[in-house]
Amino acid sequence: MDPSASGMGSVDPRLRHFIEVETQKQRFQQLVHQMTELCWEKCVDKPGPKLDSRAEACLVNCVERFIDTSRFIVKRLEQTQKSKAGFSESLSD
Amino acid sequence: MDPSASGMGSVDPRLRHFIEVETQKQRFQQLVHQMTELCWEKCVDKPGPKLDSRAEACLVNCVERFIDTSRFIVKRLEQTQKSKAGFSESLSD
Amino acid sequence: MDPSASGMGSVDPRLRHFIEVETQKQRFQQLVHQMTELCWEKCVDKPGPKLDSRAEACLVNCVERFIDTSRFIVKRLEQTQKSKAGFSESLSD
Amino acid sequence: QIAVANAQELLQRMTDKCFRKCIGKPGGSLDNSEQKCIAMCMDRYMDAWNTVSRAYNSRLQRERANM
Amino acid sequence: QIAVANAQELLQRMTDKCFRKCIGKPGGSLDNSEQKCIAMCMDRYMDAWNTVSRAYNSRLQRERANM
Amino acid sequence: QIAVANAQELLQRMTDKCFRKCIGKPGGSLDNSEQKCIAMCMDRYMDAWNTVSRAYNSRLQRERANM
Repeated sequence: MDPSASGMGSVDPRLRHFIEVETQKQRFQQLVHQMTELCWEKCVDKPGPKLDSRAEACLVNCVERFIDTSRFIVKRLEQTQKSKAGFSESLSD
Repeated sequence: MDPSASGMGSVDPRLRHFIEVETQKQRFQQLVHQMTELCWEKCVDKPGPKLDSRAEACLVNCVERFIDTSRFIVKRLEQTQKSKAGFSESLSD
Repeated sequence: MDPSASGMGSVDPRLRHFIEVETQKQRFQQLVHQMTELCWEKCVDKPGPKLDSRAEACLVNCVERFIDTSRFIVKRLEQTQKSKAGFSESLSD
Repeated sequence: QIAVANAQELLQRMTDKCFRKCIGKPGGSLDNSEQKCIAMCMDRYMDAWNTVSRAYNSRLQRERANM
Repeated sequence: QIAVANAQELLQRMTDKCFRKCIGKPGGSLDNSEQKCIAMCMDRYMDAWNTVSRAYNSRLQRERANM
Repeated sequence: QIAVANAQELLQRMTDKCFRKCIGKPGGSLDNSEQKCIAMCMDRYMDAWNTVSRAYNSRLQRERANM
């Protein structure tokens, strides 16, 4: 009985689709802001007259490795939660 | 005339209780995240193969001292606000 | 076709004014918190028995320069967006 | 509502800042010197908050006068 | 809803912390030693989260008992 | 609405980052060298934002293609 889902039940499907797409866009943007800040710290120490190719490559790698890390953590978390349920219980408590 | 309180007036008391409990849970969780980050920085410098007893004790002390600090600040703030009202006025301005 | 604006259309103008003023207050407060944290780090390294005049002057300058920086960035951003539209397109995408 | 949220935000940021500044390695109790440090830190933080508030306010008023 | 939001918050903070700790200069792939570091970091972070959770819970219960 | 919120978020983070980087001790005015530093800093920050945006987008598209 998810209250937000039941609340969405009477909503026009097109509006619903619009909201879902907007929510996804927002998540994408939020992550772009977060990664820009993090990778800026790692790759652009002293801002110069232009973004040199080394900083550019570092930024691209930084995004790729950050997503890798995120995927790796989620995957490993799912495996751990299958074997021992203690953590998930304390979380949903 | 608190708008949210008056808005709650017509709400089923059981739903109201449910919302209050959920809000409290959420505050608890938010503080757990905040303290984990802070105490992790103070107590777990280099993550090893397991959480050793020293780091564990440090984490527990860290939580206790953080709550102490929070209680101490709130208590002292209440005493200060009684003696001089200037701060509270500028806050509610 | 701004959904929040059209939603506001049927609202009592006095309530509308109240909401606008409250939103502005909230933005003001949020910026005060942000600048206090930032300028505290720049100007008050070791908290003493009172805020000395040097720290006080530093805080005032810090606020003025932060607003200057913010105005400078917004102004320059508007000029840049007029000349090349690439950035604004990728933003509103 | 906003005043309450505002006080809570101040409280939260101040607690975080003063805890980081005054509690080096958390021990078995909040000792006397730590309490003194927190008291001083919170007074200075609120001074700073008030100074920033006033400076921002006067800046906004100057800008409005120039429009 | 809250449990999901809570897990997401934990995930986000953990990813940020362990990425900062384990990835010095981001290279062309997540190499083996980086993966080991992340695995260890996330296990310790969850240990810390559990310890903090328990400590805070027991503190609240002690306080309630004293009221 | 989202585009506006997004631009504001970018603006806020950029202002914070470039202020910290370019203003050592805040003086009586924003002098010429500080203005140059801020201009350069904001250009590089937006470059970084665009690069990150593109890299993340292309990663998501590659992942979708592999599903």
